[in-house]
Amino acid sequence: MDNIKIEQFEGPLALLVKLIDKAELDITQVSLAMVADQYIAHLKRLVNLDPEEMADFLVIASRLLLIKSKALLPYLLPEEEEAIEDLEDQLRMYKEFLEATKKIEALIDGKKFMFVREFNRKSIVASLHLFAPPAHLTATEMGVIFKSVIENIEPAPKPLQEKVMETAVSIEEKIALITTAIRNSIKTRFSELIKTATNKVEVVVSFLAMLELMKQRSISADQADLFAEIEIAKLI
Amino acid sequence: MNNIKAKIEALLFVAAKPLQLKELASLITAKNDELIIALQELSEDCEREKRGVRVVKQGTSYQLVTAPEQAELIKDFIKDETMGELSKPSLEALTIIAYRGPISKLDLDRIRGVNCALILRNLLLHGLIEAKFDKQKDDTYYTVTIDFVRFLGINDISLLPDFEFLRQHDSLERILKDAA
Amino acid sequence: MNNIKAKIEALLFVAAKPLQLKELASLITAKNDELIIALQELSEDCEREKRGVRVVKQGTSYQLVTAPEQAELIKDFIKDETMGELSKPSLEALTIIAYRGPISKLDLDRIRGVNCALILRNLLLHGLIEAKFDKQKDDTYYTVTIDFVRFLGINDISLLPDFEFLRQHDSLERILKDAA
Repeated sequence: MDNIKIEQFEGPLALLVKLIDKAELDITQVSLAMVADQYIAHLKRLVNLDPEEMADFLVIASRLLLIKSKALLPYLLPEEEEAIEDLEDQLRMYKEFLEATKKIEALIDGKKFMFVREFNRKSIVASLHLFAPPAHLTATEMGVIFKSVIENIEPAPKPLQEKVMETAVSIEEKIALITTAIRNSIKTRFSELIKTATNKVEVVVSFLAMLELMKQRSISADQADLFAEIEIAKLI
Repeated sequence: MNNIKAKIEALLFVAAKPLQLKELASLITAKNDELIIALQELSEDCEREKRGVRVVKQGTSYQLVTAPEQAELIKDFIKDETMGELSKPSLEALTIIAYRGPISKLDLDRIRGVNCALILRNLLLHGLIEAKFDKQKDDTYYTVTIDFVRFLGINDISLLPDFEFLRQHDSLERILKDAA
Repeated sequence: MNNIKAKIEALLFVAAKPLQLKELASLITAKNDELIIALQELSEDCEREKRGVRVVKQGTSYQLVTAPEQAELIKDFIKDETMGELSKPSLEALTIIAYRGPISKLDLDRIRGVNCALILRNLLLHGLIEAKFDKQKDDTYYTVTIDFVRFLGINDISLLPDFEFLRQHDSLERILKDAA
Protein backbone atom coordinates (compact mmCIF):
# COMPACT_ATOMS: atom_id res chain seq x y z
CA MET A 1 0.00 0.00 0.00
CA ASP A 2 2.99 2.24 0.40
CA ASN A 3 3.62 2.56 -3.28
CA ILE A 4 0.53 4.66 -3.94
CA LYS A 5 1.90 8.12 -4.40
CA ILE A 6 -0.22 11.15 -3.89
CA GLU A 7 0.30 13.46 -6.78
CA GLN A 8 0.43 17.18 -6.25
CA PHE A 9 -3.01 18.62 -5.56
CA GLU A 10 -4.73 15.33 -6.15
CA GLY A 11 -7.62 15.22 -3.81
CA PRO A 12 -9.08 12.79 -1.32
CA LEU A 13 -11.40 11.17 -3.87
CA ALA A 14 -8.48 10.41 -6.17
CA LEU A 15 -6.72 8.71 -3.26
CA LEU A 16 -9.81 6.71 -2.40
CA VAL A 17 -10.34 5.57 -5.99
CA LYS A 18 -6.71 4.48 -6.17
CA LEU A 19 -6.98 2.45 -2.98
CA ILE A 20 -10.15 0.71 -4.16
CA ASP A 21 -8.74 0.05 -7.62
CA LYS A 22 -5.55 -1.32 -6.15
CA ALA A 23 -7.53 -3.77 -4.03
CA GLU A 24 -9.46 -4.67 -7.21
CA LEU A 25 -12.77 -3.89 -5.56
CA ASP A 26 -15.94 -2.27 -6.79
CA ILE A 27 -17.23 0.85 -5.12
CA THR A 28 -19.48 -0.53 -2.38
CA GLN A 29 -20.01 0.07 1.31
CA VAL A 30 -18.01 -3.05 2.06
CA SER A 31 -15.02 -2.00 0.00
CA LEU A 32 -15.11 1.51 1.42
CA ALA A 33 -15.05 0.02 4.92
CA MET A 34 -12.14 -2.17 3.85
CA VAL A 35 -9.94 0.65 2.63
CA ALA A 36 -10.82 3.06 5.45
CA ASP A 37 -7.74 2.12 7.48
CA GLN A 38 -5.41 2.45 4.51
CA TYR A 39 -6.90 5.84 3.73
CA ILE A 40 -6.25 7.03 7.26
CA ALA A 41 -2.75 5.59 7.17
CA HIS A 42 -2.12 7.77 4.11
CA LEU A 43 -3.55 10.79 5.88
CA LYS A 44 -0.90 10.50 8.54
CA ARG A 45 1.73 11.09 5.92
CA LEU A 46 0.06 14.25 4.73
CA VAL A 47 1.02 16.16 7.85
CA ASN A 48 2.53 19.11 6.05
CA LEU A 49 -0.64 19.87 4.12
CA ASP A 50 -2.30 23.21 4.44
CA PRO A 51 -5.08 22.92 7.07
CA GLU A 52 -7.69 23.76 4.46
CA GLU A 53 -6.55 20.97 2.20
CA MET A 54 -6.18 18.66 5.17
CA ALA A 55 -9.80 19.44 5.97
CA ASP A 56 -10.83 18.19 2.51
CA PHE A 57 -9.12 14.89 3.29
CA LEU A 58 -10.61 14.74 6.77
CA VAL A 59 -14.16 15.25 5.56
CA ILE A 60 -13.81 12.06 3.53
CA ALA A 61 -12.01 10.35 6.43
CA SER A 62 -14.93 11.02 8.74
CA ARG A 63 -17.36 9.61 6.20
CA LEU A 64 -15.21 6.51 5.80
CA LEU A 65 -15.10 6.04 9.55
CA LEU A 66 -18.87 6.32 9.64
CA ILE A 67 -19.12 3.60 7.01
CA LYS A 68 -16.67 1.44 8.86
CA SER A 69 -18.45 1.76 12.18
CA LYS A 70 -21.72 1.08 10.44
CA ALA A 71 -20.26 -2.09 8.95
CA LEU A 72 -19.08 -3.22 12.39
CA LEU A 73 -22.14 -2.16 14.35
CA PRO A 74 -25.02 -1.97 11.88
CA TYR A 75 -27.73 -1.54 14.51
CA LEU A 76 -26.07 1.56 15.93
CA LEU A 77 -26.46 3.92 13.03
CA PRO A 78 -29.66 3.12 11.16
CA GLU A 79 -30.31 6.68 10.08
CA GLU A 80 -26.95 7.19 8.39
CA GLU A 81 -27.79 5.12 5.33
CA GLU A 82 -28.18 8.14 3.10
CA ALA A 83 -24.85 9.70 3.98
CA ILE A 84 -23.15 6.42 3.16
CA GLU A 85 -24.86 6.05 -0.17
CA ASP A 86 -23.87 9.60 -0.99
CA LEU A 87 -20.18 8.81 -0.71
CA GLU A 88 -20.65 5.75 -2.89
CA ASP A 89 -22.49 7.81 -5.51
CA GLN A 90 -20.01 10.64 -5.35
CA LEU A 91 -17.11 8.29 -5.79
CA ARG A 92 -18.72 6.41 -8.66
CA MET A 93 -19.41 9.65 -10.44
CA TYR A 94 -15.91 10.94 -9.75
CA LYS A 95 -14.58 7.74 -11.27
CA GLU A 96 -16.69 8.29 -14.37
CA PHE A 97 -15.14 11.70 -14.78
CA LEU A 98 -11.71 10.13 -14.31
CA GLU A 99 -12.52 7.80 -17.21
CA ALA A 100 -13.73 10.75 -19.27
CA THR A 101 -10.49 12.58 -18.44
CA LYS A 102 -8.55 9.71 -19.98
CA LYS A 103 -10.58 10.00 -23.17
CA ILE A 104 -9.99 13.73 -23.35
CA GLU A 105 -6.31 13.18 -22.73
CA ALA A 106 -6.28 10.71 -25.64
CA LEU A 107 -7.98 13.27 -27.89
CA ILE A 108 -5.37 15.88 -26.96
CA ASP A 109 -2.52 13.38 -27.42
CA GLY A 110 -3.92 12.59 -30.87
CA LYS A 111 -2.72 16.10 -31.79
CA LYS A 112 -5.59 16.71 -34.19
CA PHE A 113 -5.43 20.40 -33.35
CA MET A 114 -7.53 22.66 -35.50
CA PHE A 115 -5.59 25.84 -36.15
CA VAL A 116 -6.94 29.36 -36.31
CA ARG A 117 -6.10 31.79 -39.03
CA GLU A 118 -3.11 33.92 -38.22
CA PHE A 119 -4.09 37.46 -37.46
CA ASN A 120 -2.73 39.64 -40.18
CA ARG A 121 -3.93 43.20 -39.98
CA LYS A 122 -3.13 43.78 -43.61
CA SER A 123 -5.34 40.90 -44.67
CA ILE A 124 -8.26 42.64 -43.01
CA VAL A 125 -7.81 46.32 -43.60
CA ALA A 126 -5.76 45.94 -46.79
CA SER A 127 -4.19 49.22 -47.77
CA LEU A 128 -6.48 51.50 -45.80
CA HIS A 129 -4.77 53.25 -42.94
CA LEU A 130 -7.00 52.48 -40.03
CA PHE A 131 -6.34 54.20 -36.71
CA ALA A 132 -9.22 54.11 -34.25
CA PRO A 133 -8.14 55.45 -30.85
CA PRO A 134 -10.48 55.42 -27.85
CA ALA A 135 -12.22 58.79 -28.01
CA HIS A 136 -11.55 60.29 -24.58
CA LEU A 137 -8.42 58.54 -23.42
CA THR A 138 -5.69 60.82 -22.00
CA ALA A 139 -2.19 60.24 -20.65
CA THR A 140 -3.41 61.17 -17.15
CA GLU A 141 -6.17 58.61 -17.32
CA MET A 142 -3.71 55.96 -18.44
CA GLY A 143 -1.72 56.66 -15.25
CA VAL A 144 -4.87 56.03 -13.22
CA ILE A 145 -5.67 52.82 -15.12
CA PHE A 146 -2.15 51.48 -14.70
CA LYS A 147 -2.19 52.17 -10.95
CA SER A 148 -5.45 50.27 -10.62
CA VAL A 149 -3.98 47.37 -12.61
CA ILE A 150 -1.08 47.22 -10.16
CA GLU A 151 -3.40 47.39 -7.17
CA ASN A 152 -5.57 44.62 -8.55
CA ILE A 153 -2.75 42.18 -9.07
CA GLU A 154 -3.57 39.19 -6.94
CA PRO A 155 -0.61 37.30 -5.65
CA ALA A 156 -0.76 33.76 -7.04
CA PRO A 157 -2.16 31.38 -4.46
CA LYS A 158 0.82 29.39 -3.29
CA PRO A 159 0.74 25.73 -4.09
CA LEU A 160 -0.87 24.48 -0.92
CA GLN A 161 1.57 21.80 0.09
CA GLU A 162 4.49 24.20 0.02
CA LYS A 163 3.25 26.08 3.04
CA VAL A 164 4.53 24.99 6.40
CA MET A 165 1.81 25.91 8.82
CA GLU A 166 2.60 26.43 12.46
CA THR A 167 -0.78 25.03 13.36
CA ALA A 168 -0.44 21.89 11.28
CA VAL A 169 -1.19 18.96 13.54
CA SER A 170 -0.40 15.35 12.94
CA ILE A 171 -2.24 12.33 14.20
CA GLU A 172 1.07 11.13 15.65
CA GLU A 173 1.31 14.25 17.79
CA LYS A 174 -2.21 13.79 19.03
CA ILE A 175 -1.63 10.11 19.75
CA ALA A 176 1.40 11.07 21.79
CA LEU A 177 -0.66 13.66 23.62
CA ILE A 178 -3.43 11.21 24.47
CA THR A 179 -0.93 8.56 25.53
CA THR A 180 0.74 11.04 27.86
CA ALA A 181 -2.60 12.19 29.22
CA ILE A 182 -3.73 8.70 30.17
CA ARG A 183 -0.31 7.67 31.41
CA ASN A 184 -0.52 10.47 33.94
CA SER A 185 -4.09 10.03 35.03
CA ILE A 186 -5.33 6.67 33.63
CA LYS A 187 -8.55 8.38 32.65
CA THR A 188 -9.26 11.48 30.68
CA ARG A 189 -12.05 13.08 28.69
CA PHE A 190 -12.22 14.01 25.04
CA SER A 191 -13.12 17.59 25.97
CA GLU A 192 -9.83 17.80 27.88
CA LEU A 193 -7.89 16.76 24.81
CA ILE A 194 -9.38 19.44 22.63
CA LYS A 195 -9.34 22.23 25.19
CA THR A 196 -6.37 23.88 23.51
CA ALA A 197 -7.47 23.15 19.94
CA THR A 198 -7.31 26.26 17.78
CA ASN A 199 -9.39 25.03 14.88
CA LYS A 200 -11.79 22.33 13.73
CA VAL A 201 -9.10 20.38 11.99
CA GLU A 202 -7.29 19.89 15.28
CA VAL A 203 -10.49 18.57 16.87
CA VAL A 204 -11.01 16.11 14.03
CA VAL A 205 -7.38 14.99 14.18
CA SER A 206 -7.73 14.42 17.94
CA PHE A 207 -10.81 12.33 17.26
CA LEU A 208 -8.97 10.27 14.65
CA ALA A 209 -6.07 9.81 17.07
CA MET A 210 -8.50 8.52 19.67
CA LEU A 211 -9.98 6.06 17.17
CA GLU A 212 -6.51 4.92 16.19
CA LEU A 213 -5.60 4.20 19.81
CA MET A 214 -8.87 2.28 20.23
CA LYS A 215 -7.98 0.21 17.21
CA GLN A 216 -4.55 -0.49 18.67
CA ARG A 217 -6.38 -1.50 21.88
CA SER A 218 -4.37 1.01 23.90
CA ILE A 219 -7.47 2.79 25.18
CA SER A 220 -11.18 2.34 25.59
CA ALA A 221 -13.70 5.08 25.02
CA ASP A 222 -17.21 5.36 26.39
CA GLN A 223 -19.94 7.71 25.42
CA ALA A 224 -23.24 7.50 27.32
CA ASP A 225 -25.37 9.37 24.80
CA LEU A 226 -25.09 10.93 21.40
CA PHE A 227 -22.94 14.10 21.69
CA ALA A 228 -22.25 13.33 25.36
CA GLU A 229 -18.76 13.51 26.86
CA ILE A 230 -16.40 10.75 25.74
CA GLU A 231 -14.58 9.09 28.63
CA ILE A 232 -11.19 7.72 27.73
CA ALA A 233 -9.47 5.04 29.79
CA LYS A 234 -6.19 3.22 29.51
CA LEU A 235 -6.38 -0.48 28.66
CA ILE A 236 -3.86 -2.66 30.38
CA MET B 1 -23.64 27.80 -51.69
CA ASN B 2 -26.62 29.92 -50.70
CA ASN B 3 -26.21 33.55 -49.89
CA ILE B 4 -26.32 33.31 -46.09
CA LYS B 5 -23.77 30.52 -46.04
CA ALA B 6 -21.40 32.52 -48.27
CA LYS B 7 -21.78 35.55 -46.02
CA ILE B 8 -21.08 33.49 -42.93
CA GLU B 9 -18.03 31.95 -44.56
CA ALA B 10 -16.68 35.37 -45.57
CA LEU B 11 -17.18 36.82 -42.08
CA LEU B 12 -15.72 33.86 -40.19
CA PHE B 13 -12.81 33.88 -42.61
CA VAL B 14 -11.98 37.54 -42.24
CA ALA B 15 -12.59 37.70 -38.48
CA ALA B 16 -9.88 35.13 -37.63
CA LYS B 17 -11.47 34.85 -34.19
CA PRO B 18 -14.67 33.34 -32.77
CA LEU B 19 -17.81 35.29 -33.69
CA GLN B 20 -20.96 35.33 -31.62
CA LEU B 21 -24.26 34.34 -33.19
CA LYS B 22 -25.64 37.79 -32.43
CA GLU B 23 -22.73 39.54 -34.18
CA LEU B 24 -23.37 37.42 -37.26
CA ALA B 25 -27.09 38.14 -37.05
CA SER B 26 -26.64 41.90 -36.90
CA LEU B 27 -24.15 41.98 -39.78
CA ILE B 28 -26.00 39.61 -42.09
CA THR B 29 -29.46 40.83 -41.03
CA ALA B 30 -30.81 37.32 -40.77
CA LYS B 31 -32.83 35.64 -38.06
CA ASN B 32 -31.04 33.56 -35.46
CA ASP B 33 -32.66 30.28 -36.48
CA GLU B 34 -31.90 30.86 -40.18
CA LEU B 35 -28.29 31.48 -39.18
CA ILE B 36 -28.09 28.42 -36.96
CA ILE B 37 -29.32 26.25 -39.84
CA ALA B 38 -26.88 27.84 -42.30
CA LEU B 39 -23.99 27.42 -39.84
CA GLN B 40 -24.92 23.79 -39.35
CA GLU B 41 -25.05 23.28 -43.13
CA LEU B 42 -21.72 25.00 -43.66
CA SER B 43 -20.19 22.80 -41.00
CA GLU B 44 -21.62 19.66 -42.60
CA ASP B 45 -20.50 20.76 -46.09
CA CYS B 46 -16.93 21.09 -44.82
CA GLU B 47 -17.04 17.61 -43.27
CA ARG B 48 -18.73 15.90 -46.21
CA GLU B 49 -16.52 17.47 -48.84
CA LYS B 50 -13.44 16.83 -46.67
CA ARG B 51 -12.44 20.44 -47.06
CA GLY B 52 -9.30 21.93 -45.51
CA VAL B 53 -11.33 23.97 -43.03
CA ARG B 54 -14.03 23.30 -40.45
CA VAL B 55 -16.55 25.24 -38.38
CA VAL B 56 -16.10 24.86 -34.61
CA LYS B 57 -18.85 25.77 -32.21
CA GLN B 58 -18.80 26.38 -28.47
CA GLY B 59 -21.92 27.77 -26.86
CA THR B 60 -23.09 30.51 -29.20
CA SER B 61 -19.72 31.32 -30.72
CA TYR B 62 -18.40 29.99 -34.00
CA GLN B 63 -14.98 29.94 -35.58
CA LEU B 64 -13.46 28.80 -38.86
CA VAL B 65 -10.38 26.59 -38.24
CA THR B 66 -8.24 24.12 -40.17
CA ALA B 67 -9.43 20.52 -40.49
CA PRO B 68 -8.14 18.10 -37.82
CA GLU B 69 -6.65 15.79 -40.47
CA GLN B 70 -4.39 18.66 -41.58
CA ALA B 71 -2.90 19.13 -38.10
CA GLU B 72 0.51 17.68 -39.06
CA LEU B 73 0.81 19.84 -42.15
CA ILE B 74 -0.17 23.07 -40.41
CA LYS B 75 1.96 22.42 -37.37
CA ASP B 76 5.01 22.42 -39.66
CA PHE B 77 4.01 25.75 -41.08
CA ILE B 78 2.67 27.79 -38.21
CA LYS B 79 4.08 28.72 -34.85
CA ASP B 80 0.85 28.40 -32.91
CA GLU B 81 0.66 28.19 -29.17
CA THR B 82 -0.33 24.57 -28.78
CA MET B 83 -1.75 23.23 -25.61
CA GLY B 84 1.28 22.77 -23.39
CA GLU B 85 1.50 20.18 -20.67
CA LEU B 86 -1.34 20.03 -18.20
CA SER B 87 -1.13 18.29 -14.84
CA LYS B 88 -3.52 15.44 -14.16
CA PRO B 89 -5.65 17.43 -11.73
CA SER B 90 -5.87 20.28 -14.26
CA LEU B 91 -7.05 17.87 -16.95
CA GLU B 92 -9.56 16.42 -14.52
CA ALA B 93 -10.98 19.85 -13.73
CA LEU B 94 -11.00 20.76 -17.43
CA THR B 95 -12.92 17.57 -18.20
CA ILE B 96 -15.53 18.31 -15.57
CA ILE B 97 -15.92 21.88 -16.87
CA ALA B 98 -16.22 20.59 -20.46
CA TYR B 99 -19.00 18.17 -19.55
CA ARG B 100 -20.78 20.21 -16.90
CA GLY B 101 -20.11 23.83 -17.87
CA PRO B 102 -21.24 26.46 -17.11
CA ILE B 103 -20.28 25.35 -13.61
CA SER B 104 -19.49 27.32 -10.45
CA LYS B 105 -16.26 26.87 -8.52
CA LEU B 106 -18.22 25.51 -5.58
CA ASP B 107 -19.77 22.73 -7.66
CA LEU B 108 -16.42 21.89 -9.23
CA ASP B 109 -14.86 21.69 -5.76
CA ARG B 110 -17.65 19.36 -4.67
CA ILE B 111 -17.21 17.00 -7.58
CA ARG B 112 -13.44 16.82 -7.11
CA GLY B 113 -13.71 16.82 -3.32
CA VAL B 114 -10.97 19.44 -3.12
CA ASN B 115 -10.41 23.17 -3.55
CA CYS B 116 -9.68 24.01 -7.20
CA ALA B 117 -8.72 27.73 -6.96
CA LEU B 118 -5.17 27.30 -8.22
CA ILE B 119 -6.22 25.03 -11.09
CA LEU B 120 -8.92 27.46 -12.26
CA ARG B 121 -6.42 30.29 -12.28
CA ASN B 122 -4.03 28.28 -14.38
CA LEU B 123 -6.68 27.21 -16.89
CA LEU B 124 -7.86 30.82 -17.26
CA LEU B 125 -4.31 31.94 -17.97
CA HIS B 126 -3.95 29.28 -20.67
CA GLY B 127 -7.19 30.45 -22.28
CA LEU B 128 -8.70 26.97 -21.95
CA ILE B 129 -11.63 28.13 -19.83
CA GLU B 130 -13.42 31.43 -19.38
CA ALA B 131 -15.25 32.92 -16.44
CA LYS B 132 -18.56 34.72 -16.57
CA PHE B 133 -20.24 36.41 -13.66
CA ASP B 134 -23.92 35.51 -13.39
CA LYS B 135 -25.63 38.48 -11.80
CA GLN B 136 -28.84 36.64 -11.01
CA LYS B 137 -27.09 33.78 -9.27
CA ASP B 138 -24.44 36.13 -7.86
CA ASP B 139 -21.69 33.69 -8.73
CA THR B 140 -18.98 33.14 -11.36
CA TYR B 141 -19.52 30.31 -13.84
CA TYR B 142 -16.83 28.59 -15.87
CA THR B 143 -17.01 27.12 -19.39
CA VAL B 144 -14.38 25.76 -21.75
CA THR B 145 -13.29 28.05 -24.60
CA ILE B 146 -13.46 27.45 -28.32
CA ASP B 147 -9.66 27.13 -28.15
CA PHE B 148 -10.03 24.05 -25.97
CA VAL B 149 -12.57 22.55 -28.38
CA ARG B 150 -10.31 23.04 -31.39
CA PHE B 151 -7.38 21.43 -29.55
CA LEU B 152 -9.51 18.28 -29.26
CA GLY B 153 -10.09 18.15 -33.02
CA ILE B 154 -13.88 18.00 -32.67
CA ASN B 155 -16.45 20.49 -33.89
CA ASP B 156 -18.46 20.77 -30.72
CA ILE B 157 -18.10 19.51 -27.13
CA SER B 158 -21.42 17.72 -27.42
CA LEU B 159 -19.45 15.23 -29.55
CA LEU B 160 -17.37 14.19 -26.53
CA PRO B 161 -17.76 10.56 -25.47
CA ASP B 162 -20.80 9.94 -23.23
CA PHE B 163 -21.60 13.64 -23.30
CA GLU B 164 -25.30 13.41 -22.49
CA PHE B 165 -24.79 10.74 -19.86
CA LEU B 166 -22.13 12.58 -17.90
CA ARG B 167 -23.86 15.88 -18.30
CA GLN B 168 -27.17 14.66 -16.89
CA HIS B 169 -25.75 12.36 -14.26
CA ASP B 170 -28.41 11.74 -11.60
CA SER B 171 -26.10 11.28 -8.68
CA LEU B 172 -24.36 14.52 -9.57
CA GLU B 173 -27.63 16.38 -9.35
CA ARG B 174 -28.23 14.83 -5.97
CA ILE B 175 -24.77 15.48 -4.60
CA LEU B 176 -24.81 19.10 -5.68
CA LYS B 177 -28.29 19.54 -4.24
CA ASP B 178 -27.47 17.82 -0.97
CA ALA B 179 -24.34 19.83 -0.49
CA ALA B 180 -26.16 23.10 -1.10
CA MET C 1 -12.40 17.71 -52.27
CA ASN C 2 -9.25 15.80 -53.05
CA ASN C 3 -6.38 15.64 -50.64
CA ILE C 4 -4.10 18.18 -52.29
CA LYS C 5 -6.89 20.73 -52.61
CA ALA C 6 -7.80 20.33 -48.93
CA LYS C 7 -4.15 20.81 -47.96
CA ILE C 8 -3.86 23.92 -50.10
CA GLU C 9 -7.07 25.31 -48.65
CA ALA C 10 -5.88 24.69 -45.07
CA LEU C 11 -2.50 26.34 -45.70
CA LEU C 12 -3.87 29.35 -47.54
CA PHE C 13 -6.47 29.72 -44.81
CA VAL C 14 -4.05 29.86 -41.86
CA ALA C 15 -1.37 31.84 -43.66
CA ALA C 16 -3.44 35.03 -43.99
CA LYS C 17 -0.89 36.23 -46.57
CA PRO C 18 0.15 35.22 -50.10
CA LEU C 19 2.06 31.94 -50.32
CA GLN C 20 4.56 31.14 -53.07
CA LEU C 21 4.01 28.07 -55.19
CA LYS C 22 7.37 26.70 -54.04
CA GLU C 23 6.43 27.15 -50.37
CA LEU C 24 3.26 25.17 -50.98
CA ALA C 25 5.20 22.54 -52.88
CA SER C 26 7.70 22.01 -50.11
CA LEU C 27 5.02 21.85 -47.39
CA ILE C 28 2.66 19.54 -49.25
CA THR C 29 5.41 17.57 -51.02
CA ALA C 30 3.64 17.61 -54.35
CA LYS C 31 4.88 18.47 -57.81
CA ASN C 32 4.44 21.99 -59.12
CA ASP C 33 2.12 21.01 -61.98
CA GLU C 34 -0.07 18.91 -59.67
CA LEU C 35 -0.31 21.92 -57.39
CA ILE C 36 -1.12 24.34 -60.18
CA ILE C 37 -3.97 22.10 -61.34
CA ALA C 38 -5.31 21.75 -57.78
CA LEU C 39 -5.07 25.52 -57.22
CA GLN C 40 -6.93 26.13 -60.44
CA GLU C 41 -9.64 23.67 -59.42
CA LEU C 42 -9.96 25.18 -55.96
CA SER C 43 -10.32 28.60 -57.52
CA GLU C 44 -13.02 27.36 -59.90
CA ASP C 45 -14.85 25.54 -57.10
CA CYS C 46 -15.06 28.78 -55.13
CA GLU C 47 -16.43 30.68 -58.12
CA ARG C 48 -18.88 28.03 -59.23
CA GLU C 49 -20.26 27.38 -55.74
CA LYS C 50 -20.39 31.12 -55.03
CA ARG C 51 -18.50 30.59 -51.82
CA GLY C 52 -17.60 33.39 -49.41
CA VAL C 53 -13.90 33.16 -50.29
CA ARG C 54 -11.82 33.15 -53.48
CA VAL C 55 -8.30 32.19 -54.53
CA VAL C 56 -6.32 35.10 -55.94
CA LYS C 57 -3.21 34.50 -58.00
CA GLN C 58 -0.48 37.08 -58.38
CA GLY C 59 2.51 35.86 -60.37
CA THR C 60 3.44 32.61 -58.65
CA SER C 61 1.90 33.47 -55.31
CA TYR C 62 -1.57 32.56 -54.12
CA GLN C 63 -3.83 33.96 -51.45
CA LEU C 64 -7.25 33.19 -50.07
CA VAL C 65 -9.42 36.33 -49.81
CA THR C 66 -13.08 37.14 -49.27
CA ALA C 67 -15.34 37.10 -52.31
CA PRO C 68 -15.69 40.49 -54.04
CA GLU C 69 -19.50 40.39 -53.67
CA GLN C 70 -19.01 40.37 -49.87
CA ALA C 71 -17.00 43.60 -49.83
CA GLU C 72 -19.78 45.67 -48.26
CA LEU C 73 -20.39 43.10 -45.55
CA ILE C 74 -16.69 43.00 -44.67
CA LYS C 75 -16.53 46.78 -44.50
CA ASP C 76 -19.49 46.76 -42.08
CA PHE C 77 -17.72 44.16 -40.00
CA ILE C 78 -14.52 46.20 -39.73
CA LYS C 79 -16.53 49.29 -38.89
CA ASP C 80 -18.31 47.39 -36.12
CA GLU C 81 -15.03 46.08 -34.81
CA THR C 82 -13.30 49.44 -34.64
CA MET C 83 -16.12 51.75 -33.72
CA GLY C 84 -17.36 52.38 -30.25
CA GLU C 85 -15.41 52.57 -27.03
CA LEU C 86 -12.75 50.05 -26.07
CA SER C 87 -13.80 47.67 -23.31
CA LYS C 88 -12.23 48.04 -19.88
CA PRO C 89 -10.04 44.95 -20.30
CA SER C 90 -8.81 46.33 -23.65
CA LEU C 91 -7.98 49.70 -22.09
CA GLU C 92 -6.12 47.93 -19.30
CA ALA C 93 -4.12 45.84 -21.75
CA LEU C 94 -3.32 48.92 -23.84
CA THR C 95 -2.11 50.74 -20.73
CA ILE C 96 0.04 47.80 -19.64
CA ILE C 97 1.61 47.66 -23.11
CA ALA C 98 2.20 51.43 -23.01
CA TYR C 99 4.00 51.26 -19.63
CA ARG C 100 5.71 47.90 -19.97
CA GLY C 101 6.28 47.57 -23.70
CA PRO C 102 7.94 45.85 -25.44
CA ILE C 103 6.08 43.09 -23.64
CA SER C 104 5.35 39.47 -24.59
CA LYS C 105 1.84 38.04 -24.63
CA LEU C 106 2.76 35.68 -21.79
CA ASP C 107 3.78 38.52 -19.47
CA LEU C 108 0.67 40.47 -20.36
CA ASP C 109 -1.45 37.38 -19.59
CA ARG C 110 0.30 37.00 -16.25
CA ILE C 111 -0.27 40.60 -15.23
CA ARG C 112 -3.95 40.45 -16.15
CA GLY C 113 -4.45 36.87 -14.93
CA VAL C 114 -6.33 35.85 -18.08
CA ASN C 115 -5.48 35.02 -21.65
CA CYS C 116 -5.35 38.21 -23.74
CA ALA C 117 -5.22 36.80 -27.29
CA LEU C 118 -8.45 38.40 -28.46
CA ILE C 119 -7.68 41.73 -26.84
CA LEU C 120 -4.29 41.89 -28.56
CA ARG C 121 -5.94 41.16 -31.87
CA ASN C 122 -8.44 43.92 -31.24
CA LEU C 123 -5.78 46.49 -30.32
CA LEU C 124 -3.75 45.53 -33.39
CA LEU C 125 -6.80 46.00 -35.59
CA HIS C 126 -7.40 49.46 -34.10
CA GLY C 127 -3.85 50.46 -35.00
CA LEU C 128 -3.06 51.13 -31.32
CA ILE C 129 -0.31 48.56 -30.87
CA GLU C 130 2.12 46.73 -33.11
CA ALA C 131 3.79 43.34 -32.91
CA LYS C 132 7.46 42.62 -33.54
CA PHE C 133 9.00 39.20 -33.60
CA ASP C 134 12.22 39.02 -31.56
CA LYS C 135 14.38 36.36 -33.20
CA GLN C 136 16.79 36.10 -30.28
CA LYS C 137 14.06 35.59 -27.71
CA ASP C 138 11.97 33.60 -30.20
CA ASP C 139 8.84 35.45 -29.15
CA THR C 140 6.57 38.28 -30.30
CA TYR C 141 6.74 41.58 -28.40
CA TYR C 142 4.12 44.31 -28.35
CA THR C 143 4.51 48.09 -28.18
CA VAL C 144 2.09 50.97 -28.69
CA THR C 145 2.19 52.61 -32.13
CA ILE C 146 3.62 56.04 -32.87
CA ASP C 147 0.13 57.06 -33.97
CA PHE C 148 -1.14 56.29 -30.50
CA VAL C 149 1.66 58.21 -28.72
CA ARG C 150 0.91 61.23 -30.92
CA PHE C 151 -2.80 60.85 -30.19
CA LEU C 152 -2.05 61.18 -26.47
CA GLY C 153 -0.35 64.50 -27.21
CA ILE C 154 3.01 63.50 -25.78
CA ASN C 155 6.34 63.27 -27.56
CA ASP C 156 7.42 60.02 -26.05
CA ILE C 157 5.75 57.18 -24.18
CA SER C 158 8.11 57.77 -21.21
CA LEU C 159 6.22 61.01 -20.56
CA LEU C 160 3.23 59.04 -19.23
CA PRO C 161 2.50 59.89 -15.55
CA ASP C 162 5.05 58.39 -13.09
CA PHE C 163 6.45 56.33 -15.95
CA GLU C 164 9.68 55.10 -14.34
CA PHE C 165 8.12 54.38 -10.95
CA LEU C 166 5.04 52.56 -12.23
CA ARG C 167 6.91 50.68 -14.92
CA GLN C 168 9.17 48.99 -12.38
CA HIS C 169 6.58 48.57 -9.66
CA ASP C 170 7.39 45.81 -7.16
CA SER C 171 4.13 43.92 -7.52
CA LEU C 172 4.61 43.70 -11.28
CA GLU C 173 8.13 42.40 -10.91
CA ARG C 174 6.96 39.95 -8.30
CA ILE C 175 4.11 38.46 -10.28
CA LEU C 176 6.28 38.07 -13.36
CA LYS C 177 9.04 36.46 -11.32
CA ASP C 178 6.64 34.16 -9.43
CA ALA C 179 5.04 32.97 -12.62
CA ALA C 180 8.29 32.31 -14.43
